[in-house]
Amino acid sequence: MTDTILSVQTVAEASPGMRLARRFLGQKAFVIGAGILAVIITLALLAPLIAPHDPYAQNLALRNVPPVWYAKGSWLHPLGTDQLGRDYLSRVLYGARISLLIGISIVLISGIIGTTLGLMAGYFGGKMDLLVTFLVTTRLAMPLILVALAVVAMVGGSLWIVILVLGLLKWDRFAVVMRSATQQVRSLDYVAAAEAAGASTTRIILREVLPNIAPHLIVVATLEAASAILLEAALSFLGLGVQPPLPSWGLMISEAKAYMFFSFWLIAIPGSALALLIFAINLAGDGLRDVISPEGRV
Amino acid sequence: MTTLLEARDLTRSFEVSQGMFKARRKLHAVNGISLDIRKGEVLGIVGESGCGKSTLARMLLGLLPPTEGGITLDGTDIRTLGRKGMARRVQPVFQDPYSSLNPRRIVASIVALPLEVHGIGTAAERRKQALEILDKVGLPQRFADRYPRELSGGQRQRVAIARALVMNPEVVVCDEPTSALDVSVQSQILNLLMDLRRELGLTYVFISHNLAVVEHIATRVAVMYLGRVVELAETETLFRTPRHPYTKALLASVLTPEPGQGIPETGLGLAFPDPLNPAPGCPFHPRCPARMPHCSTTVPRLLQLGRDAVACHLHDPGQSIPSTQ
Amino acid sequence: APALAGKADNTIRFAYDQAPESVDPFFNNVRIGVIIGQHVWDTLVYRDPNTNEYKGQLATAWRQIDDRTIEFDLRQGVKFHNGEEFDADDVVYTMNFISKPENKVVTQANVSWIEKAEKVDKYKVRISTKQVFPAAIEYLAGPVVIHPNEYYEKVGPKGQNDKPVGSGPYKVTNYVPGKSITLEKNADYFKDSPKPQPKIGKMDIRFIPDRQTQMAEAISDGVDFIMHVPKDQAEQLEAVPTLQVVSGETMRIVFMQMNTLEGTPAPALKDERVRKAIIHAIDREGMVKSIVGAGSRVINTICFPSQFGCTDEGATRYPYDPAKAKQLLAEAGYPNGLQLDIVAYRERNQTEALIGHLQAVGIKTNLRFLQYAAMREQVASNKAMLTHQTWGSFSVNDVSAATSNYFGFRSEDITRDPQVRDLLTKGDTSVDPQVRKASYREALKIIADKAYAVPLYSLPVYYVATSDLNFKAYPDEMPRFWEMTWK
Amino acid sequence: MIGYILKRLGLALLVALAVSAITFFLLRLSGDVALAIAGEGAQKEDLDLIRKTYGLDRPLVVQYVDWLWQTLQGNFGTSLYFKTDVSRLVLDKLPTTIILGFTALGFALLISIPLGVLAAVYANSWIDRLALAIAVVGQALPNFFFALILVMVFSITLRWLPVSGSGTWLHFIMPTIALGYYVAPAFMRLIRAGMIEVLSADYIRTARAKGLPTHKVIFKHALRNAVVPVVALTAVQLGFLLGGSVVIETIFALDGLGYLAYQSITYKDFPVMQIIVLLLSILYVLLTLASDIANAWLDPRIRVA
Amino acid sequence: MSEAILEVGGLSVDIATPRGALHAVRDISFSVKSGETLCLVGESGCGKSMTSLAIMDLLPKAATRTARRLAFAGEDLGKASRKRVNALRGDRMAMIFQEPMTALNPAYTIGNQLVEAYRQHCSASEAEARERAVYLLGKVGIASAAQRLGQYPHQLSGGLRQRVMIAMALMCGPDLLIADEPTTALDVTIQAQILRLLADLQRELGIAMVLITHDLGIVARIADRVAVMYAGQIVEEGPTASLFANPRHPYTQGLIDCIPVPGRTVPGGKLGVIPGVVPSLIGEIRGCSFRDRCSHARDICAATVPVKETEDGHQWRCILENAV
Ligand SMILES: Nc1ncnc2c1ncn2[C@@H]1O[C@H](COP(=O)(O)OP(=O)(O)OP(=O)(O)O)[C@@H](O)[C@H]1O
Ligand SMILES: Nc1ncnc2c1ncn2[C@@H]1O[C@H](COP(=O)(O)OP(=O)(O)OP(=O)(O)O)[C@@H](O)[C@H]1O
Ligand SMILES: [Mg+2]
Ligand SMILES: [Mg+2]
Repeated sequence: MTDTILSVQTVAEASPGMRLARRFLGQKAFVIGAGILAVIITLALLAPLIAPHDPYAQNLALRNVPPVWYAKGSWLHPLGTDQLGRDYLSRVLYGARISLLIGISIVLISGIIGTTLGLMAGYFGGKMDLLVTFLVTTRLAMPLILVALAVVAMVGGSLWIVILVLGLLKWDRFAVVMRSATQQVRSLDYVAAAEAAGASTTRIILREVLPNIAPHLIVVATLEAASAILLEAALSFLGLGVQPPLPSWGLMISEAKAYMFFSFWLIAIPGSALALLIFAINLAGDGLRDVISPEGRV
Repeated sequence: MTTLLEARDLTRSFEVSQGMFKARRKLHAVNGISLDIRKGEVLGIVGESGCGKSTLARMLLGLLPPTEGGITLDGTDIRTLGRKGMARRVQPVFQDPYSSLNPRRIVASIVALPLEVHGIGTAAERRKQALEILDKVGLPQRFADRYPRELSGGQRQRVAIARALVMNPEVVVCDEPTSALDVSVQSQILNLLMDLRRELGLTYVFISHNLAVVEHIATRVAVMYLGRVVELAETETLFRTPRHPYTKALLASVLTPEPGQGIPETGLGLAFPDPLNPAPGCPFHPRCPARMPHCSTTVPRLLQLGRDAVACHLHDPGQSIPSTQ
Repeated sequence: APALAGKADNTIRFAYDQAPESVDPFFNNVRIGVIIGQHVWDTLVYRDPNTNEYKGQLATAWRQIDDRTIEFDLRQGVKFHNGEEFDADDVVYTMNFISKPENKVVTQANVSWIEKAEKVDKYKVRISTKQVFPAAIEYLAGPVVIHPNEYYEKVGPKGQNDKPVGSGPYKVTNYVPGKSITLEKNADYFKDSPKPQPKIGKMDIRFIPDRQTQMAEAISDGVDFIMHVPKDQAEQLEAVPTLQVVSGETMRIVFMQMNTLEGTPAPALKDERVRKAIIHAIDREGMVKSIVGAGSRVINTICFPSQFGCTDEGATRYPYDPAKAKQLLAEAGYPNGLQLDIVAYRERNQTEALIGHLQAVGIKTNLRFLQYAAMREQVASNKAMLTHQTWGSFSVNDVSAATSNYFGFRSEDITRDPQVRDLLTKGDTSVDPQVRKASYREALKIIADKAYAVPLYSLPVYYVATSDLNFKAYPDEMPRFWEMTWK
Repeated sequence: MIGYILKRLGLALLVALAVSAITFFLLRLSGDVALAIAGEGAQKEDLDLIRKTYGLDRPLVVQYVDWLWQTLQGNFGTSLYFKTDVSRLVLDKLPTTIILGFTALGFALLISIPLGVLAAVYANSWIDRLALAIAVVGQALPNFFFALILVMVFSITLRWLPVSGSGTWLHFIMPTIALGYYVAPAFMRLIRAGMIEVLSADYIRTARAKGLPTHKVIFKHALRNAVVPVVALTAVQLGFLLGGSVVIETIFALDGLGYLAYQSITYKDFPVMQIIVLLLSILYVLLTLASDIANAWLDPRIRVA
Repeated sequence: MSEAILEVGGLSVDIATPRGALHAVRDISFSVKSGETLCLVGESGCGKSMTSLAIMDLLPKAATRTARRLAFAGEDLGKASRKRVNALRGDRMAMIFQEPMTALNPAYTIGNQLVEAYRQHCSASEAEARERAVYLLGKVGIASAAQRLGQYPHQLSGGLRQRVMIAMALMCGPDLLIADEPTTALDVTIQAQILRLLADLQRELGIAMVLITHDLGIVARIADRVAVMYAGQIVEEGPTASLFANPRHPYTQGLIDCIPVPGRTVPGGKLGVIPGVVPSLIGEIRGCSFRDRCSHARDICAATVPVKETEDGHQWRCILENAV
């Protein structure tokens, strides 16, 4: 608290937004992570413009062409072609869209479920808290991969099924974090002050509590997006995720693993792309967390 | 003076768990308190940490439902007033100026919140009103668009006071409004509170553990110990002729900046008040230098002595016969 | 550790990607089950894989008594692995056991034709069929193995699975469900069996689900024998000096179904032009050449050419012709193409290639890759549009085991042409080979002319083995370890 | 204490019940068991027969109650696919998975505790950055991809380790690494964060003010307190490892529960799936109970004399 | 009077922050003799704790200490090795912290924590150490001390914990005791008890004590000498009686004025105030740091302000000769 009093004059120089920006930019990890992420997102958005070929167009005469840096490679297919003669670069570019779509959609679904549950539990406490805690325990007790695999195996894999199943299963972290964050905020006096000002419960939750736990929400969302993308890749790897010919990176790894002993680049390219994406998201998420709560790099 | 806010047999208990392996226990944070707060007065409430001051304050504000007993405002049960009804007449100022302001709102929006909730005026009007009240509490216009983290503790507390006053309430419940502040800032806030009271005819409930401050600001003082009021008196009377041994000990413990007086001996034992395991009989008896045998068996009642009241066997001859059990 | 095994201690280590649900051949329907079954058990009749000629195995001779009854003379002096002697009781017990539906034999299609068996004397039995069933000998030479009656009666199918006992060239010495099974040479294997006396002492069969793990094991000399290696990988493994790659055609055919039933989710498929467009769109030769691989051939009718009754004589052929396909689609009212679902369950890379070809003529497909059962459910409940199917006929060398399954109004049939059904039924239940052939030919021709399905190609199988091994591939996907030797 | 444990066991039971019900209905609603049992080429009559013999023609709730009743009696049913007792099948595979789970956990702790402590003690130094880099990279590599690379390097190229199987301890090395490295970063971060927090605690200053040598301050006063949340995480992560071994066991054909789970999923072997999920959920709840008790043992504030 | 046990000359503490160096303590000097109690008083954030931590060499990593002289019993702490400092800490110089709730390690019994330092410094056996712990617990007024040794901190009340902290500080018989706001977290009645105990022990054992507080009431009652800190500097220092009777610095005067004192201030009346807020300590600070809150400020206050002194050792840093 001493800090705050003393900083009065110094802070007056910069606007809050500026200072926040400065704090973010001071975070090397965040800058790197967000930078890579921005590049990947741009490439994904621009895929239709920059992809040299139709990612679905196959050419059985030009199968498994190695990337350009191999002796047999050519600039026609800078990253080579896959087992059906499809341009690998184009597929990787389009794959970014799918991975991002998966990450974002799953986080949206699970985030809405988890945040709602967490807010209710944290704000109302008592029986509601018991109920939500029980739900979370139950959810945590269910082996996620197993249940996801089983359901996808039964219903049949497809992009939206995978998103739906994982979205409905992955809300636990949101609920847990939002619950404790809400509990914390709930006990603060400004909530009591809003109550004393006559504000309704809904209003307090939406206007006083939610904005203050939003930073945690964003951090969880980034990290969960990374884990969702990985999870989808694992499902696809086991053949129970997204279906061909969609160029999901997990699926590409799964298809390429057949060639890994002799055409390593086929698995290395989507594998590194995936690792890079996860790396960037985690780095950005970490940085975000450091900016928000510099002490706890959990 | 007319009674504005009245508490009858107010009790509040909490279920608390003490570690995983122990059963949850009942903690009586406030235990059968009856108080009347009269229009225009400043009722000081003092007591040690954990004696239930804040719990009482929250109940008076209608933020916490009592487990037993009730509160009336001008004769109507506050439960029938509803949250909004209460908000127009009773407002809080909390202890910690750091957690009592929403860090994501600018000052003007914090102060205008009650207006917004009650749908008073347009956004522009509300802002204007907020600026006026900010001016009144001594915060210039330029602070209106700042975030709380850009303010000092004293400035924040001014914002909190402005928020409490924007609806023109009758009663302001101040829960240790200065204990988080440095003395130099404390005096600013105390002066401000006194000025506002004079100007607006406010009634204060002023909670503090600092007796010097209470003596300075209050017209009447209630001394609390472990959830009960042990003494209630006009300020002057209380400080001149304290009746309860605990009040005496409290007064003795006040260290005024007078060199050479040394540290007083309070006469209190080493026992410490534990709200979870209150002593049987008079809750203060384990520490009381004047305890008598029946103090450990019989709970003293709050004895009315003229306009004052005290809960101590020393002053209650009618109860001097111990109820043996 | 990988080092100690293989030729040195006369053990062949064989990895397969799927564990059989049960070792008892009647209680599994997977290839590895058939392979284990043929090594641990014997059948009454043996079909020589080289000449396709039937030879006596547990039977020495047989004769048709009437349309529905065959009499077998049984071999004397054969012993099961537990010492139990083989005689007519074993045959009668086995036949009667498997033919009763309440015994829940998994491979119903293989046994449902059996009515009963009767003992004539100790070494003579009669087996009767429910209907006239010309393919009976073929089945008796394949999936219908003979169990030891005393042991089986005692332990039941569960015990037979836990500790399997047969009369075949190998006996089971260790079985961990889902993990591995070890077979050892049966030193007392009867000399006159058409299966030669085994040379390889031990077979260590491990179930490794991941094909890359299998390949890694093969490369690092962790296993000696793997099969069903995809073409591309097999070709790559050829470069490894310690390995040999052998490919062979199998009886498994690959085709696509098109749902033309009432209430089909894809009404467009009811238009013959659309169906023909689909066939024209697919470059079957190209796929065979670059994806499917050596040992595969393009088929024009929905059956495997070596099967009795299978022919493409007179059936319409649809060459690869995307332009024609587009034109047919336009004629049918789909100048801008159309969108269809396709369900599939194996050979995913081939499905992808099919999808690519269809996309090229404007047919967008949405793949639903399912487990076999789920796919069947889609088909049976009239929810499928296109299917990418394969069918191995249980290695039964007769059209009744193939075409009839998909066009005989069974639940797999999503075209349901009564004319075709009647012709197939006639073929299935007639005794005269000429009558049978004629009816099948007629049925196959209608299927082709009306483009009810897309015949694609036969599926080859690639075996990768240590180069020390002498072995030969047969079209029935049956590696015969009893005849293999070390180099 | 006893009361608390009983209460927790009751909760465990409730959770197990909920998990079993959810998975039961989820799985039954998303596919047809009879078809799964029947396999390739089965006809309508076969399906009807199967439905009848397996009782699949009854309402789902009845099937669930029946299943639950049987399970409670210790009758876990027969594997649809392997035709053997589910209990035997699961018991056979359980040790492998438990061993793998613990070795992976041990591996994770072995690398994360020293790294976490170092990173905290030398916070914001290059050691910290390195540890963080290891953590972030570790979490970014999909474990199946990492497992395949391990195979490439150690089995194909170097030929040091067997690719698959569970015969000797050598078989466990790669699966242990592949599985363990993925959870190590979580531990490392937690230990780091815990240590940083604890190192700035007042009682650490007290210890230093007493003139204690640094190693005593770090290992006696700090680590002991920082390790408390790690215990809680251990339970969760062990549960995660057990569940997550599906992928790894499948790749390494390690004959454990995860592989069995994968098989049962591909074969739609409901009885086995149900029991594995149930078992893992019970294990999870018991693990959290155990970790709470361990926590209490470590943290006298909870233990209470 | 005996030798100065602690000499501080020109001590500064700078803390690296993202916004630049924060000058938490700026060139302060004082000394404490055996048996003497010096109180450092000042408002929150003025650098009191940093001063005490700098003496004990317990500063946070981001902070750096510079001093012309920092000597304990004549020994230069600035040049002492880490080992030597460790040997002095807890043995001859001890410290009590503000928060009795968090200053004890929750994971170990108080017995364990009490004997630790003693065994470290005095190479005593466990039994001897325990005996001494029991003796000292008795001394700080804890009954049935032997049983208490087996208890964990959370089982004690705040007052008891602070007593344990005091006993712990006394284990090795220190020459210097630094107490950083030892009673701020306690209730007033308990505060009085603890302060009394400290004062008694200090007198009895003849220890030099540096007591840090923001409460002028405590200062008045316990200190021999007082140093008033403002924004990292000592603005006024002198014998207690003289300083309270005759505060020379406007800040000291302001502080005294803003406390309500029963009898002296009018109930409900106006209290004295110090307008404005404490300046930022980041960046270079020139001249009197109090000048923008001071009613006596003049232009020359922006230049370096001289220290004035009277004969009885009363010093102040102001252009004014006397309090107004
Ligand atoms: N929500 C709660 N749950 C459980 N116990 C509570 C709760 N709120 C207060 N208490 C307990 O009730 C008692 C009285 O608390 P209260 O906050 O009213 O005391 P206080 O007099 O305001 O103390 P302080 O001076 O420390 O603010 C304390 O023992 C406290 O621990
Ligand atoms: N770790 C730190 N990092 C940055 N600044 C710090 C740190 N610790 C203290 N400070 C700053 O150093 C200055 C002096 O702090 P110090 O703790 O000595 O004040 P204090 O007088 O003890 O205050 P209090 O009465 O609040 O304990 C303050 O401005 C504070 O904000
Ligand atoms: Mg309070
Ligand atoms: Mg301090």
